[in-house]
Amino acid sequence: MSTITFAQATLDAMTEEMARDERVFVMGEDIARQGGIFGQFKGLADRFGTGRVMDTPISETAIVGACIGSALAGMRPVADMHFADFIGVCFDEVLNQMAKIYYMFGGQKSIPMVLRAPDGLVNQAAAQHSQSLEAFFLHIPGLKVVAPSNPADAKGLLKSAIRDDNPVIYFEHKALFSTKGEVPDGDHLVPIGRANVVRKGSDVTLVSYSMTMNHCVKAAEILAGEGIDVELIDLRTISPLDVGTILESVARTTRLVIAHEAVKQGGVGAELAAIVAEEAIDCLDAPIVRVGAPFTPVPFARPLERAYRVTPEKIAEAVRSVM
Amino acid sequence: MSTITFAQATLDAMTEEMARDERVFVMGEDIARQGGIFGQFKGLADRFGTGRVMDTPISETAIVGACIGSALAGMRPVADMHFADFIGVCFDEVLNQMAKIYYMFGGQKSIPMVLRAPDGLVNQAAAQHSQSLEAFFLHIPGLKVVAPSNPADAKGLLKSAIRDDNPVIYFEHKALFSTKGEVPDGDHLVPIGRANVVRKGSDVTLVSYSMTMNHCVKAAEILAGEGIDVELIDLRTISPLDVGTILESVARTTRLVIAHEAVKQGGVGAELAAIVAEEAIDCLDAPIVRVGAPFTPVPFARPLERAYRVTPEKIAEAVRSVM
Amino acid sequence: MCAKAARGGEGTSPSKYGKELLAGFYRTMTTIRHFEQTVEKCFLEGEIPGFVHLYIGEEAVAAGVMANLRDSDYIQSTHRGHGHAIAKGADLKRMMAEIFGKSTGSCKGKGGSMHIADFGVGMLGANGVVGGGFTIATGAALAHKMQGTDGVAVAFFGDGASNRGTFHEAANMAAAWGLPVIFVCENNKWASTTPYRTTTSVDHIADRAAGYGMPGVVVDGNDVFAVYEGARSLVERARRGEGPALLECKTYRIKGHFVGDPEKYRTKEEVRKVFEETDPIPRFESAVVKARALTRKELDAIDGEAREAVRLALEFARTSPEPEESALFEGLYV
Amino acid sequence: MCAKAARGGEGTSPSKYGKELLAGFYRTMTTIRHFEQTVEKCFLEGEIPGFVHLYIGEEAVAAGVMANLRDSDYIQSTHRGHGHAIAKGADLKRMMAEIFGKSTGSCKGKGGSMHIADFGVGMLGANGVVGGGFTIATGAALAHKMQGTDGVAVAFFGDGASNRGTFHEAANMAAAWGLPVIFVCENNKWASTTPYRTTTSVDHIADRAAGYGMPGVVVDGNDVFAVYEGARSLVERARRGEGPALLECKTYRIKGHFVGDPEKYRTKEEVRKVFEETDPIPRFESAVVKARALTRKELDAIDGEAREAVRLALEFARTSPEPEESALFEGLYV
Ligand SMILES: Cc1ncc(C[n+]2csc(CCOP(=O)(O)OP(=O)(O)O)c2C)c(N)n1
Ligand SMILES: Cc1ncc(C[n+]2csc(CCOP(=O)(O)OP(=O)(O)O)c2C)c(N)n1
Ligand SMILES: [Mg+2]
Ligand SMILES: [Mg+2]
Repeated sequence: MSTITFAQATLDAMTEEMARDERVFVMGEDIARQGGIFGQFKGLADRFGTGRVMDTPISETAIVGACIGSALAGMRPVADMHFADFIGVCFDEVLNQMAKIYYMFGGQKSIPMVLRAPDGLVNQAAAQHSQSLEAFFLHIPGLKVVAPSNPADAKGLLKSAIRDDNPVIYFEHKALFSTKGEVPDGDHLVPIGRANVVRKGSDVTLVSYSMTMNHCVKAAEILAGEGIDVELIDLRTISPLDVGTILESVARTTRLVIAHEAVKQGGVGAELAAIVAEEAIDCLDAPIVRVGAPFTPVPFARPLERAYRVTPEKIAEAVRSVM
Repeated sequence: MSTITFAQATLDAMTEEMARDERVFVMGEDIARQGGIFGQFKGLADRFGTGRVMDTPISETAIVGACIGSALAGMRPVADMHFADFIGVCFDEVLNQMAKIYYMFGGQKSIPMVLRAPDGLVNQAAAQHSQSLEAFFLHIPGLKVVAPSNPADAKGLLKSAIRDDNPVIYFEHKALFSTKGEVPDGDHLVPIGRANVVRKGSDVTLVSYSMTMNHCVKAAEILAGEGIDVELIDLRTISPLDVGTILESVARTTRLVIAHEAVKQGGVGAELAAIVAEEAIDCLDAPIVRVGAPFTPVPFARPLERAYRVTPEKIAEAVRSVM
Repeated sequence: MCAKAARGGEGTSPSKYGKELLAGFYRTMTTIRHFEQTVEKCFLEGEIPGFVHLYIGEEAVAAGVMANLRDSDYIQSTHRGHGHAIAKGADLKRMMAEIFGKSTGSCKGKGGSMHIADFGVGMLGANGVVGGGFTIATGAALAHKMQGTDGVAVAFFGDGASNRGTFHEAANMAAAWGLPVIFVCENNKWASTTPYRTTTSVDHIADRAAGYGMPGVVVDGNDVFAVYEGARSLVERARRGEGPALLECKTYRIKGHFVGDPEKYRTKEEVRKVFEETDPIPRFESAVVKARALTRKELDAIDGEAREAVRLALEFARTSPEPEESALFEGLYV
Repeated sequence: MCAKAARGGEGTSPSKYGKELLAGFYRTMTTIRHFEQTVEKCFLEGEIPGFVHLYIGEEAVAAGVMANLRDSDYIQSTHRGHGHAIAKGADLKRMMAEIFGKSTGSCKGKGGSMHIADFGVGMLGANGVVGGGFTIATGAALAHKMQGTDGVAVAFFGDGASNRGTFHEAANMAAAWGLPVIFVCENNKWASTTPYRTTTSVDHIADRAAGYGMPGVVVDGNDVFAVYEGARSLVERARRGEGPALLECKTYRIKGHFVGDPEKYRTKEEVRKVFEETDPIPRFESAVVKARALTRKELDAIDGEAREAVRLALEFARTSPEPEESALFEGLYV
């Protein structure tokens, strides 16, 4: 075990996987010379050279398309999106090429590719630099989608994503990069598709992922003080969903709250709520409550962004509402 | 009243609105010379000239971007996406510009623009020409999203969309274009944001929209023969959702089934189910069941596409499962 | 490099080529022609579903370009992909079966005409998204470079596709990084119902190459020799590590945009005239016969074989089973 | 049109211009400089949140281009938008308040620096998406054409943005349709941490204009006269209905990419040297003084006014209230 930052954990994952498999490489804007906007690629080019750590033009369609093409030709590319907000620029490449090639061409070749997408609120970055867009990709067959909440999962999921033969979108919350945590030494892998019960509890199931997990941990502490025993599940993988773990928990707690930073309407919480309402409604003793961002773009000004945020208090309040 | 095709209904809407307001114009691929792939623009260029009905380059980002720019400069553009599948090409323009400009710039100018997107399964067109992608846009604040199921609504919603000062995405199912129905004469408007109770019923609420409504009507007939009295709601607008109409219905029927052609996971049905599980779970006497496409790209071969489809039988079966 | 697009390969005499190459040109072109005529017929008779775009009249482009490529080179095709696949050596039977939606198809019936592909011979797929292939081919070229081979990749694209932003991003990236990719434009004068020049701001798409610092060459796309020579120098250049290039092949879309297109935007007369004057197959035939490079008899033999191969492919497709419904759920993830 | 990018406007003497124009150049440049220095200071002291990109050292571009525009002309800006907004006549107070996130800001505090905008004077917004503005400006130009005015639109963009596909789609559409839009490239040698030439395949972005059949002109972007003259001919041309053009202004990004950038990718020395040699403001000052077109005193008076205007803007911003939380839910739909 060592205590490192989330950024360092992803860097260790990259370093280990690039050392292990020379087909692995990475491209993106400002990752070689600068080492990534959040330091998440620091020193990687020094170690592996700019032939495997490439600064690209500002050409997101070419970045994703070229990664796809290189994968078809035997490579295992990692692409950095700079900010997840720009994934719309190459959305066709993700939706119609990356996600579909394996199935549509009858399994001739899969796309072992990772798209890293730093997302979420940080620093009052406003409408075009603060979004959490993972829900789109839950709706696209052929993709896997992960969103770690801590350094250990960051490393383990990134390594698993790089080794996965399918395309994986790896959402990494910008506010997490500088957070620290214990990470197992050595070849630490976290399986894609497996949620993590972070806190056992008997009164209510609280499901979240990414940065919002930290708010949920705080909410659970607040609630524990009020005598509410929260079972807290870190989804970790958004697609495919670990339905089993959630249903098992809800069956015991009979209550479900889901929290995420993304806009509530049409978010990942909708799918989770719908699954439970379809598969386990008889277990439920309360409405399924979702906590998510309001239905507006992310505003800039301090009080507006504050009001926009999903906080431990809002989550705790939602949990209280179902007790 | 006159009986016309869905394509003709949209054409009438365009013609009336372009005659009424000279700021309205339309651009897209193959709409002037050809009149649209589905005949939905037939003769429009003859009537209004190629200055207002423009054949564009194959440049979806320029189409949407130029419409946005013209809207900022006082026009009321309509853009044709050719196939909804290509909306990924200009996804950034939709997500980060069209949807956000009004809010992000503090209300200085809204974008009165309509993006027409022919979607859905027709003709074994396979993975990149058959998709129903409306769920993405439910998750984007600032957009309105409509999806008519019949010629009357097609006309009324398109006219309302053109007159709306906000950006509207207008999904029109490719298989609907040739279908016929009665359309009120004159200035027929259908309000955006209002669902339509197509069939009153007492046993179960069945919600759908677009082409799948037709399958639901058939399913309701089959079920009526079995003594199951379906209340059938045509959503018509996907964002903002008409939550009131659905909750009111579910409160009476105590059962909810949702059907759409799009992939089930992360589809519009998820949001509807989640809303009801949050707001009206106490009313429910059964699980909320969703019928949607399986989690795969759309396959080409006949038996595969057939198996992929949401059919009246599958819908009826889902309804039976909650009785 | 910044000068106007060069013109290449015109007026080459067939006699300078070996028989094998010439026979190859002819076999490719005539196979494509028979294949496409068969597909058209079967589509019109209702045997083939979906959208089908024919390559008839443009055979010289695929034949001329692909004669420069190896199995280990990659191509990215378009929605009009049958000709590219055949020229790259894809299996005819599995192609036809795919177009028929049969389980024996190269994509197991999941793709159809618009997604015809045969990765085994480096044919990385037709693409239903116009302009979807530029960046993918660029990535395949990048892989060649990273792997230290002298392989190349070719991105085929239409005049209409030239206006997609992906062209620009791929061209710049390829040029900035010196990648071995050739962008081959099939300027067939039409993008669906829209005449080339009404939506494209320049006469020659090859004129855009200079803006990336890469060579841009225009050839007569209905002259297989011109295409071959034009592609040859650019492919060799790319193999030597000298970077990407653009080859514009001037041709004409003889058939409707897709099978079933009512074609109201042009006259039958216009099309008939162009076809009579420029059909690449009789042009090739008379050139080689005149130069005594191949005899009529030799040509007929090749044509007969091509016809027979297509017949067998059709039989294979017709007699192959459709996929089981359960296949719908197979092959989404590895 | 297909020749190499032309060079324009060099070596113009200040004395040929009227005092008003010269004073205008100076006022714009010095206002931008004071504004940006104030923003930098306030950001570093923690008064301004978010991402802020400064225009320092590039003032001559905005001043030179905008001197050719009317209120009814449109501009689309970039993430580095303060200078464009000021030059287009945006209200300084409401700008500064916006950057501070105050309710009195031009976007009511919802946008911030990266979304600075003042539609009332035709400034259609900074854009957090690099390359997001090309097509929007093209659309504004289309509107001018449809409305029968002789108005124009200008799309500002960086060297890095030149590689976005949106550039290509907008340039082709504008050229094919003959739209009155000028694409103004601010080639400041850096895209964030990446030097221009490592990711862009040509020396001059203006060389790409020929590929669209539009003029491409390169000027010294730190010489306001050169920019003014270069823009003038292209704007006039566009007003006459002769279509789009590309103007490349060679300049240099003096400050870090954003305020707070550690700038590890270049030396302070390099930057200092360029700034000393090319700073557009002293260059302008000595040129006009030498030509006796404006006196030191006149310049100082203008500079003093600019400084005062910025001071008032700062005071306005500081004393303005933050928005109420309830404003979060206002203004999503009309
Ligand atoms: C991104 C995208 N936009 C539009 C279409 C619809 N479409 C299919 S083929 C075509 C015309 C293509 O013209 P061109 O590139 O010249 O190729 P050609 O058909 O002439 O071979 C269009 C508009 C598409 N498939 N993809
Ligand atoms: C589509 C997109 N990709 C990446 C970014 C991140 N980004 C912001 S500014 C910038 C560099 C822009 O360089 P340039 O266009 O030369 O403008 P400059 O900053 O030099 O004025 C980058 C990469 C972005 N905002 N949008
Ligand atoms: Mg064409
Ligand atoms: Mg720059």
